[in-house]
Amino acid sequence: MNNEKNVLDELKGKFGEDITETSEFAGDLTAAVRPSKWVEILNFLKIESKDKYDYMSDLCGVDHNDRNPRFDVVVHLMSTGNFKRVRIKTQVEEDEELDTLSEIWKTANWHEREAFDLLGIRFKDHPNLERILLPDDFLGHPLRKDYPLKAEESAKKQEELRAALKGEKVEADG
Amino acid sequence: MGLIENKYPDNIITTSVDGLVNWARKYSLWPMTFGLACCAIEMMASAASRFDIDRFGAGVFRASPRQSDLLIVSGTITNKMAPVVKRLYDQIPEPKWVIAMGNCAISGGPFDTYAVLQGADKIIPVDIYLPGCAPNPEALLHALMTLQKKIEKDTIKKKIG
Amino acid sequence: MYLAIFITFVKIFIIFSGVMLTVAYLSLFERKWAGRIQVRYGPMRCGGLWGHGWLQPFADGLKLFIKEDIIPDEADAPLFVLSPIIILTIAIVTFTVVPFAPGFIVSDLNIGILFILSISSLGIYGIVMAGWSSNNKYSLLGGLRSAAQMLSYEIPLGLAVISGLMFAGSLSMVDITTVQSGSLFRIIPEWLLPRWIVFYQPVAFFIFLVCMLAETNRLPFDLPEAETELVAGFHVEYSGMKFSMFFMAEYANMILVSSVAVTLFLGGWNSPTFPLWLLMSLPVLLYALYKGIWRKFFTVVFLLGTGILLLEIFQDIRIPIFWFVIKVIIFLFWFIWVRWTYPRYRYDQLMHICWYWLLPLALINIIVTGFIKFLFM
Amino acid sequence: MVKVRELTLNMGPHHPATHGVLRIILLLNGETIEDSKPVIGYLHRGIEKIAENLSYHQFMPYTDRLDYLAAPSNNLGYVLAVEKLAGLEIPKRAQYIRIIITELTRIASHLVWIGTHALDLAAMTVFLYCFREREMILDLFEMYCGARLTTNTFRIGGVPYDLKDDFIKKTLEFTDYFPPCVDDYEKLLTKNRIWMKRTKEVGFLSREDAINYGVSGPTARGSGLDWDIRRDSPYSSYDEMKFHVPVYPEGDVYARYLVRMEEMRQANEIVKQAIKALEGSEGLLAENAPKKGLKKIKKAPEGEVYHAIEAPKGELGFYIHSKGDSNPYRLKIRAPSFVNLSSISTMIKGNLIADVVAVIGSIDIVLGEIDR
Repeated sequence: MNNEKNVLDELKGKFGEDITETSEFAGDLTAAVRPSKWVEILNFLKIESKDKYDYMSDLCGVDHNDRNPRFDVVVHLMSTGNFKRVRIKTQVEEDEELDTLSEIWKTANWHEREAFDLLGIRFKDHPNLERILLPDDFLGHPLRKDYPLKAEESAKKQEELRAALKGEKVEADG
Repeated sequence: MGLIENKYPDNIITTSVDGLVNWARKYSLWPMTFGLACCAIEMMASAASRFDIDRFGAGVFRASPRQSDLLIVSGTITNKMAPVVKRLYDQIPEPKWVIAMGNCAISGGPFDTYAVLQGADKIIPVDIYLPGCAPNPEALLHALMTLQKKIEKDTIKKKIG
Repeated sequence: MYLAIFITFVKIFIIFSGVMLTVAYLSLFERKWAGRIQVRYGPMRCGGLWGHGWLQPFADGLKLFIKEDIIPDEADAPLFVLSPIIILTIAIVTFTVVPFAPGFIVSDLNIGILFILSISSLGIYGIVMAGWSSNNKYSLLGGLRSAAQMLSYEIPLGLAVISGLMFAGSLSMVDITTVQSGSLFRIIPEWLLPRWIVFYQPVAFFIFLVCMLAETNRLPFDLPEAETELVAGFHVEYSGMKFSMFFMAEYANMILVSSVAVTLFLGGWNSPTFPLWLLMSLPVLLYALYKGIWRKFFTVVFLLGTGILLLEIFQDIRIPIFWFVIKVIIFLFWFIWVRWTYPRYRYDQLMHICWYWLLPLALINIIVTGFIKFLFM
Repeated sequence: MVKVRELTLNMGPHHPATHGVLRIILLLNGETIEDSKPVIGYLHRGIEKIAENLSYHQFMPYTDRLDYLAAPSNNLGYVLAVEKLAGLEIPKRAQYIRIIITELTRIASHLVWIGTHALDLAAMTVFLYCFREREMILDLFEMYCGARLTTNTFRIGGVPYDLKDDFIKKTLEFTDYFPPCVDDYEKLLTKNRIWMKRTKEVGFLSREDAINYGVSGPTARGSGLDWDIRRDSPYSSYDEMKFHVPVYPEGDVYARYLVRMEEMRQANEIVKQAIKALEGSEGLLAENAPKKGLKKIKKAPEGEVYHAIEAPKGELGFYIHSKGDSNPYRLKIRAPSFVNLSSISTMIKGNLIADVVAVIGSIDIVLGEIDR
């Protein structure tokens, strides 16, 4: 276990203040980082860190609608050398953009598109940030906590959103 | 409509032709190679050796909708997929039949969510509803036989109105 | 004069209905045999509970006949309608010069084989027209593929035919058959091998077999249709009757090329004049050796015994049409067997086989044949 | 003047070779692929949103419908993640039962894969042979839990039923019967010249690209990435099993084919070992679970876990963010097919249309888990 702690310690030693929180739960290591250092820290983990976390398992967003900043972006990394895993997360505000990871890992491309599609988290300099799972004419982001689950309610919500969008357009034209 | 439907009045010839026409249609239901979700696997299994849907003359899976008679809606139709299913149905030449296979195709099944169409009958007419999640191949064969019975009652005579 | 015309009409009628019936039952046979290969039954219910689906082709045919006939809005309607007609007509017209039995041929043209080659190559127009006029990208790709494929494979096919003809010495289909009844070759005694061209031209026969598959668009060369790539290829937009015409043309073509192969290489209507059982029992023996004699001993004895018995009986049958049909059926069976066994070639590989292997092989074969003929005959 | 322009070809969502409702837009030059763009989401059913609204136990059946070819594997991935969150120790016997069922699933899933892959390359008969053997495995599942396809096999904290003697007997029969069947498929395909021509040096993916794209499972092992979660970070007593992880460095369709063929054999061996280990082991449910029925997790502890297993398609991970309620606050499914599919544009670039179907077949996608 001591040995495994090294990643978090390594990060703390290297980035200090930018690592806002580290924790260990059920064997999973987690480090929360500042969004401004997002790409830099992950790049460090991939190339320079001792374990070389070169495999990105997963990226996803979590919506905390009662909190500001609203979103968590969570990345799971693995090392193909010794198969250790680490979780890095950061917080993004609703109208804020997070730097894209698709330059570092090509797999991040689709994961980020999914996070954008379902949660509305936007990524800066993403090559192709458009809806991936839902139809293009879908409005809103269904995985947000304020979006309803059921089909009927969702249809109503869609109509509301469409009306709102139309209203905005009319206003803009007028 | 097919080539000969709705053209002739009700008389002794149409009634006897009915029998022949329905017999041909009943034994030559060519399904479309169209898998949507989980049920598609059971559809494939029903074409395989243990169940062998070909015994009932329905084993010629055609990839092109133009050459098929039977649309087996095998799985969840999402809102994104719905226009495609509708279009495929429209492309099948008359007469055509639809089996809604599985709960998802009947009513959305367990997926009452923002992305799922609540039943195939919202967009296309359905002849046979086959419940199950996923229905066994035996159930699909039963649905096919039920459809064959339904076809037996069809007629080509001119419909009133 | 009138009698001759009448007889010709009767012949045409018999051959036409015979071919059509064979086409219908070939489709059923294909489904049943595919089922056999795939450990299932195939059609069982159509035509009574114990009928093994014997009415299936008629149900399919009638259904397709009365199905709605769609001409897509975007399609080029005249060409769209014309192309299935062309393909089916060509497939059937070519049977004019096929000699089923002595005297049983619609017209014994003195350029019979040339007639077949030239008419059947018109079929490409039908497929290309179908692909183009459908106004669908998949059918266009299918049409382009078939144009390239069939044109390319016609060359080795033609060369293989030529090397066969070098032995036959005539272009007439009837002459080719009669030559093989033993008037020409005197190299190998008749009791050892029948004087069929296949034994003198095995390479040409092999090339012909491969080209047969390619010309009829059957697996492993079914690229113009390629169900899993191009959905249904050139006939993707065709429905109802027009589709059934493509379907029938495919099977009619299979019968045609089989007939040509039989006439050209396997002695046509001639019955085998040698102890055929010797040849036939060879594969059985090899099978026994391969599997271990003792395990399969009784099966082998049984197979061998039945084979010898049947062939001894059949060898005395001197009815030409019988032998012709038997040989054609063997070919058709082979067609189906190959189809349900092999994967499909890729387009560039298909071309590669044709231009890099078959064509040089066919050319070399012609040269060698020429030398042999010059030296020994 | 002749104008040359590329042809845009739309493959899917209805296409016989896209294994469901995948759509790929191809930019063609002749038949060569210049560029491609996969479009997914035609089966997006909102499973992750459903999970947020259901309790941990209620969500179990939905995991069946992710990768519907290997439902027990999804069950296992999910229960392991929840157990990790709740801190449950699973009894040995339950762990062995889980291994038996999931390894049988791996065989069943690979059988469907080889069948449809061969079908895409028009070798139809292999498909029917594979389904014949698959039916035997489905019979075993039916014997165990009553369902063929959507099995809902495991429970949080253990397994619901013990294995009957009949089941063990039938399974042992199957493990003896199966290896010759694999030899049969290999006889039809492995040395078949057409098969080799169609699959060798097609759909190349280098080891670097495989890591960069996050490719996992047999697809990654076909690119020379020597990584199997069962061996490298074992779960559910896999560390007691002895098996060989096949790795081929070629990175083409043929290599992936060989990997999966060998994996079927190895899975068969694991089933045998697990049945042997089953003797004398005890316990079906976790100790703190009541005897009748399973312990309801009224409240899971607060925290977040990620647990990955080696599903037949690759790394199947469940990320659960819990706020201490009876249902997960956020559940993210890391679907192997989703990630593997994202590498397809690289694999098919410069190849022909016919290769697209070979490549799609070789990465073994299931749209249910791609779109979730």
